[in-house]
Amino acid sequence: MEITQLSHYQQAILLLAALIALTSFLMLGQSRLLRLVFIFAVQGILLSITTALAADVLDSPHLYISALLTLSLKGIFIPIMLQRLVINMGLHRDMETLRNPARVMMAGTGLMVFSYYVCLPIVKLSPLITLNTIAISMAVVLLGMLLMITRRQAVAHVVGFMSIENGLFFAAVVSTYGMPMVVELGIAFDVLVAAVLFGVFFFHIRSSIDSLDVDQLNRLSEVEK
Amino acid sequence: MSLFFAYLSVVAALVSGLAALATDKRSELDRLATSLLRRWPKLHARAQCVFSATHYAEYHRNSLFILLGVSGVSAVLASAMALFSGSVVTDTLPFGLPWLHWHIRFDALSAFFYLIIGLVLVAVSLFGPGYVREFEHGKHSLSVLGFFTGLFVAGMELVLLADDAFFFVIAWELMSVSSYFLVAFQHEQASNRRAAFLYLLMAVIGAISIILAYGVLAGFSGGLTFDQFRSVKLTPVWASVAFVLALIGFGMKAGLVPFHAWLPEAHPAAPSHISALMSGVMLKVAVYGFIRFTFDLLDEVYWQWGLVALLLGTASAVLGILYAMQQQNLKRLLAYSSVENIGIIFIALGLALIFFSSGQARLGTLGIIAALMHCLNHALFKSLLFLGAGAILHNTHEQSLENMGGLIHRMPKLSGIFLIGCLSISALPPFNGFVSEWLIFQTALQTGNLDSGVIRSLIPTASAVLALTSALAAGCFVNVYGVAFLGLPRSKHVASCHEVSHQGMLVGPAFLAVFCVLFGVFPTPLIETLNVVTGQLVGSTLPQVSALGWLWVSPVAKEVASYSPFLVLLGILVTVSACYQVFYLRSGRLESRRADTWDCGFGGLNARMQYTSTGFVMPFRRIFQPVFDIDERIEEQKSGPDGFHTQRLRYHLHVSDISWGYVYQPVARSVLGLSRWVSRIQTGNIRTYLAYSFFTLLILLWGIS
Amino acid sequence: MAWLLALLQTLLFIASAPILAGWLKKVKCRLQNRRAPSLFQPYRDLRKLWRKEPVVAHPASWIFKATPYIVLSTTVLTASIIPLIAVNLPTAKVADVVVLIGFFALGRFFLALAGMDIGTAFGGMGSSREMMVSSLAEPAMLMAVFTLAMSASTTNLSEAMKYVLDTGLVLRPSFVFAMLGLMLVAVAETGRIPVDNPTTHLELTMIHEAMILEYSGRHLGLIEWASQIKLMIYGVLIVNIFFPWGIAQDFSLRSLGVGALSLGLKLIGLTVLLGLSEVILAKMRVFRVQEYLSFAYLLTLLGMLSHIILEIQH
Amino acid sequence: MIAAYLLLMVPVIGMVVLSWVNDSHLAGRINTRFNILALAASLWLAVDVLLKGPILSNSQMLYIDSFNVYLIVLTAFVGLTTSIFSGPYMAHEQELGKVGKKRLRLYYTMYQGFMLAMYLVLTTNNMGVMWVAMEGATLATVLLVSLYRTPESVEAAWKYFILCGVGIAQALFGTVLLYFAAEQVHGIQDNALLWTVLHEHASALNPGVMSIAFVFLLVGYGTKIGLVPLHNWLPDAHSEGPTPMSAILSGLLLNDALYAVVRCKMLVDGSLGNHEAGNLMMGFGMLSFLVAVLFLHRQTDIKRLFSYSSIEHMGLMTFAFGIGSPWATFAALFHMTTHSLTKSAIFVTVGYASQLAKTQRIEKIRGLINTQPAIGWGLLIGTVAIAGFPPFGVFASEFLVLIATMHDYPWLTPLLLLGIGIAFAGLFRKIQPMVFGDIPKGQLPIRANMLPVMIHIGIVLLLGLSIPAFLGNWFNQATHLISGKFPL
Repeated sequence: MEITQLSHYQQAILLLAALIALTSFLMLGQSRLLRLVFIFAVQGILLSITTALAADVLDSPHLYISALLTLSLKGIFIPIMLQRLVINMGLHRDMETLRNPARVMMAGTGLMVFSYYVCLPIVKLSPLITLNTIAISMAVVLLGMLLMITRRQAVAHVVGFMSIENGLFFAAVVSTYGMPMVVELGIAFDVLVAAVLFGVFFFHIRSSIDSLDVDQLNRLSEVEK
Repeated sequence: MSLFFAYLSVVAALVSGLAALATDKRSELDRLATSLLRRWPKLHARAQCVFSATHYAEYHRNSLFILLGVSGVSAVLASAMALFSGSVVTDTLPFGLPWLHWHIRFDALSAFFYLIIGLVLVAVSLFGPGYVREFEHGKHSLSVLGFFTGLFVAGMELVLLADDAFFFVIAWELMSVSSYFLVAFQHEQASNRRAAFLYLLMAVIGAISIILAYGVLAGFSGGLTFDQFRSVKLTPVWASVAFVLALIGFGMKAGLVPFHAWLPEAHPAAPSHISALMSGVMLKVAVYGFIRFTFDLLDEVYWQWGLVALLLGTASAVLGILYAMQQQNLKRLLAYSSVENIGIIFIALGLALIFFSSGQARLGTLGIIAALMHCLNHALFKSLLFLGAGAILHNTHEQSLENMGGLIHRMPKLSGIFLIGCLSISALPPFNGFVSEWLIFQTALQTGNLDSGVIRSLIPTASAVLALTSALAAGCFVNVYGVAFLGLPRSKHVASCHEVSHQGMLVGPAFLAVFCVLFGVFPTPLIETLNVVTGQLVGSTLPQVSALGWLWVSPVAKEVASYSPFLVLLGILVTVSACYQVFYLRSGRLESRRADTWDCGFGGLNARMQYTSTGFVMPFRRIFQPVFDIDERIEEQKSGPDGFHTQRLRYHLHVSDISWGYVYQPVARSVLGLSRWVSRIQTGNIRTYLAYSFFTLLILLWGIS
Repeated sequence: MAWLLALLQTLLFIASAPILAGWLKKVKCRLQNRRAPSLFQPYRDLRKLWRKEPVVAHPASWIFKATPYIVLSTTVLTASIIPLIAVNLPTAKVADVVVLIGFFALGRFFLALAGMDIGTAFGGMGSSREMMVSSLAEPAMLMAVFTLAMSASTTNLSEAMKYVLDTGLVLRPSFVFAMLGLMLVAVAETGRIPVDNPTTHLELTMIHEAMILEYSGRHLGLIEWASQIKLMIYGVLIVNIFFPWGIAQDFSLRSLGVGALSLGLKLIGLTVLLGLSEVILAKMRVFRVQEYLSFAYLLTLLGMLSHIILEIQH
Repeated sequence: MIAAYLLLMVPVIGMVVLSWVNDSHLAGRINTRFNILALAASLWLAVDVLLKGPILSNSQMLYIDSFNVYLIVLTAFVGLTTSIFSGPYMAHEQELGKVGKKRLRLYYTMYQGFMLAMYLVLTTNNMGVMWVAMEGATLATVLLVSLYRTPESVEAAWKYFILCGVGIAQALFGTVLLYFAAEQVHGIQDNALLWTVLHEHASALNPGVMSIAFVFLLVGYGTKIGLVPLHNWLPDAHSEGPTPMSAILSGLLLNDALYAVVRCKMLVDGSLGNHEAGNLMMGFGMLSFLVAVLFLHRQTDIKRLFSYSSIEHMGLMTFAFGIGSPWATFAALFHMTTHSLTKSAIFVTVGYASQLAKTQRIEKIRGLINTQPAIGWGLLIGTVAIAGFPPFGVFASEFLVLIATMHDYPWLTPLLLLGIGIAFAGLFRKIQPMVFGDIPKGQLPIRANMLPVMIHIGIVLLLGLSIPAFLGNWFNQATHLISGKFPL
């Protein structure tokens, strides 16, 4: 069923899905931590908007609560906490020189194509156009992992982890019109606790190896010395 | 009824094990006894003296070995009843998996091996108390030794009773684990620890291949009990796979050549009475497992199997005795000679397999009977020799032949018994070793009836090697007896030692020696009982055995071959007494005069001028040189300005087993190399770990779409 | 009656053994153009030794004193088993050829122990070398027995001889090889020249003599007698198995006489052959005995293979 | 059904109470009391299931059947015995100054939090709640790994957190796809995530979606089980955290992750019909078994050695569940019980051994039997049990796995033969010098409560000899549930 026959709301959802995919792409290319956190905040806000839109399209009331939850949690609270952390850790000035941004970008596009290829059988399942947003959500998840693999900064890892959570939440909202309420709350609670723990860990890592560079964490290796 | 005694022997062994745990619990037992027996004053006093500090150790030690003795006696009774009645008793115990309880089966074959366990156990229980006193004030508590001995004996007996794969392997590995703890009993020496580790490693690999062999049968029969295995028909390919796995599994435990390296390490490490049990009985339980698998569970045998068993047996026999000769440590020598005797047993089994596969049922039965008889004989004289070695170790604290000598004057009774052991193991006529070896030769001599020319030419060569082995065995044990017991003592300890004080340490080996002579002189009754075993196992017997009366043995037929050990013994005794009469009594009773030995006039003969055991076996080392891994060097320490005169000459000789170089080290190196290569994936960098999980996901997704 | 005849035959056997030794001595001296002692000199030596007082070394144990009796009795028992002049005697059923090898092994075992009992280098060296020679000789001997057993399908000596008698004069390559092999083994086992020199007392060369160096008096007499009987046993074995013609099949006086006569002639011929070989050959170095005996084994192996390949119809 | 709710409430109250208790000795005892209550509740629940068969709570949130009832009792029991061990152990650690009072409080609260997560995973019927509980378990233990604040423990905790976080995220994506596939089926609209409902309509679920979902779930929960390509966090987390934590981590968490994967496999098998899910699990299982076995030879730290042994055993269990034949499934269920009992007992003895020798390095721990026979013999018997020697239970399951593999996939058996042999060699080569030999100077026996070890080894010995009737038919029913046939 072509995009043209869709109602405006569904078209809006597709647009927002594309925007979310764009934000995870942008995150791949960022070298400054502060901007990375900012883009993550934008992604959170976009996600909450899509949840709100989906709520009134499918008129399921509990989606409004989860939209609000996502906005407050992933849109505002976590980005601010990360920002304050980066600033008082003094990391906002140093620039992480990405080794080969071009290759990472190409890998990102390859991932996008791959996840679409994988989700093909799902999409053909039913005429619902919104289904191919599942491919987008899988792409966001895989891009989040790629971000964690390519960056050396611990904060970047946290942001990558959170963007994976966003991708999952997006998939839940889009494909199944929201998980049951109990599960929503549970996931939100877990993400919150994870964020708090990340903060705690930054101080521990800082005190143990006085830098947040992940590659220096390799005392526990068994390779033949 | 026979099953009752079988259970009694297992329970007695377990109780002796548990009783051993009470070695250092004297005070609690004392309090318990006094409180319980308050009302009967007589018993009360008795308990007082039993649990008193001085006597407790003695009573406790004796009670352990009395329980083992009870287990041995009831084992002998059980086997006697089962063999004479020829009945098969089956039962199930409420242990094991919910749908597969432990199945028990006590038939003639298990009964025969029960007889072996029983006899050796009685001897060990007589020998034990005297020998174990030495360990009391040692570092290792007696409770560990007693507990695991009880478990070890119970494990062996349960293996013989098992009638389903699950219970068999449980009992099998119970036997291996408990003997591991016994080998590692004196674990302060690093060599004992290494021996124990190698022993358990080989036991594990052996057990797994046995499980897989049963797995093949279970795969096709759907169940795990031996009755289901017996009814299943296997294709030749699968039957051969099962046979090879069983040969590897049981061969590894029995000590066939490629897998024998653990045996000479483990047996000397264990206390002597345990090495007697291990060498005499545990190896036979492995042979029992092999016989049960090939002749009972597999319905059809092929001649290729027989050939493999024959070749492995011959290799084990000749290599075993060649390595035995090169050992200085007495217990290592006896362990290697066990490898030789196991080789001989597998030669007999190989012949039996070949004859069965070509339809000669009677000759096959002769082969099995020869193998079973050699199992019994070897159990008897090998335990006798190990107990003898233990007695020597107990009195002189010497294990190496280089420091022994002249023991015949200081320990006359023990040397007499040891001599009977040496004579039987060298397969000399009136003794039991000769009868089983003679039967094996008779089986080999019947190759005329086979059709394929190749086997007909291979079997004589194998039996020629067997003849070489028995001659080498005679040479080896002349060396052992000559160096250890005869001539002049080579060290202070040996010179000052005295006869074995504890009576039990003489009665035990003497008990075995009596049986060695008894089965040597009257083998026919034994072969008749073996007929019962083969009748149940393969359905055919040897009718002609006592054709010439019960004094004679004529395995195949009256005119083919016959041998009457009793008449041979009678002939020797008559001639000896005749010579004694004629040359001593009639010719003036000339007493022999004692004088100095002939020393070519130089004078001053001392112990160092005697032939040591290394010297004695030097010709064999030079002749069979490629078989050994010899490291022979002469270190010369020069002195003086330009190194003219030599300060000191040191001759260094070390003969080691080639199987270490060709079999064991390569395997160990490859495993360590592989693990070093694999450990590269644990790099320690979190981003590589994330990459692993990322690519696993991608590959799987790509795989399923 | 048969048992009495068997006893008589044994007595005849052990009585005539010294004569054979004497005859061998005479042949060797004649070949080396020396004056030979009389045929009955061995008897005089034995009687002298039997009456002398044995001297025993201090460290010697009861084994040293018991060994002469055991060695002699095993040898006498072996002699009683081998059909000398008549076949199917009752004693023949008591043991077969393999048991025969066992008897030799028993005698040798005790002799080697006695050698080591004194605790001097000679005894140890003699026992060690004796054991080496015997362990290399036994496979060859057994292979010869095998060849015999495969064709006669029995290991009982009298049955084998009856089989060879019944089948008449048949030229079997396997029997030829077996006989040659058995001859070489016989020389090694009885300690004759190429392998060991019975007359020498040179420390480094003697094998059999080294073990009985310490013996004296009646012990030495018994052992000398036993070795003479052993020499005759090997002679009789070779002669009666491969050329049994003339041996008595029933117990009539005439056939026994013919049997004794034919045996005497054959033994004389064989002893001449042995004397000739001893004069020609010199004693080999100890570690050359290994090639000698493996050659003997090769011969008997060829015998067995030729039996399988040539003599059996497939 | 009250027992189930009680079971869940006890840890919650425990967490609240323990967060207020300051004195560490008292906290230890209270922790043990709570675990005793939890064990009582689980036994009561077990009796209910024994009498009335599978129980589905009226709000369909909790579902207890023959598969998870014995796991619940096992979790409660191991939790109790480990808490008995952890009381004196942590007090001793506090005396050594390695842990402060505040962190002990955190330790005990998180202990109860972890137990709550475990019970929730086992009892819940809703796949989403199961995911949340699994994530909760990770969060609870991450702080415990870095309790000692050494650089290594912080690094181990960080890796544990990130790797498991990413893994669990993939599992969530799998659950979402599961939910999506369930929604397609018109029959189930509102309660699409309930396992019982999904199990009934398994054949109606779309195979394409289900296979993708299973891949995500297997990789997600596989990270928690420690299957090889995803196992890297496990050795670090086990060796750096406090010993009681590694005992319950390897005893319970791995079991529950495998439980979750098997629940998903049942659904996928229903919908796909072919053996694809089984093949995947067999592949992962065999790979982790062989690789972990090779790692054993190179370990220098005693706790890392036993964590690799856990990976090896989990690999064997995944392989057995992958085969799917009744024998293999029965073996895997039985192996879960015996492995967690033996492994937690071993970790307890290892904890005491490392305290005795004041180090975790293998070459520095010597002569345990001579110094303190209880610890020495405990460690030796434990290693003999975990290496799979008969009188102990682990042997029975390894035996059945070998027989089942020979029955269905004979060409795999040489690999198993090699693996078990190398595993035994690696384990014993390290343990034997530690246990035997003379006492190094200055090594004094310590106050050690070996009761938990004796109970565990005793139970494993009893299980090895004869499996009690009620447990036997639970296993049979669970095997029937999973593989469709009874193991006769």
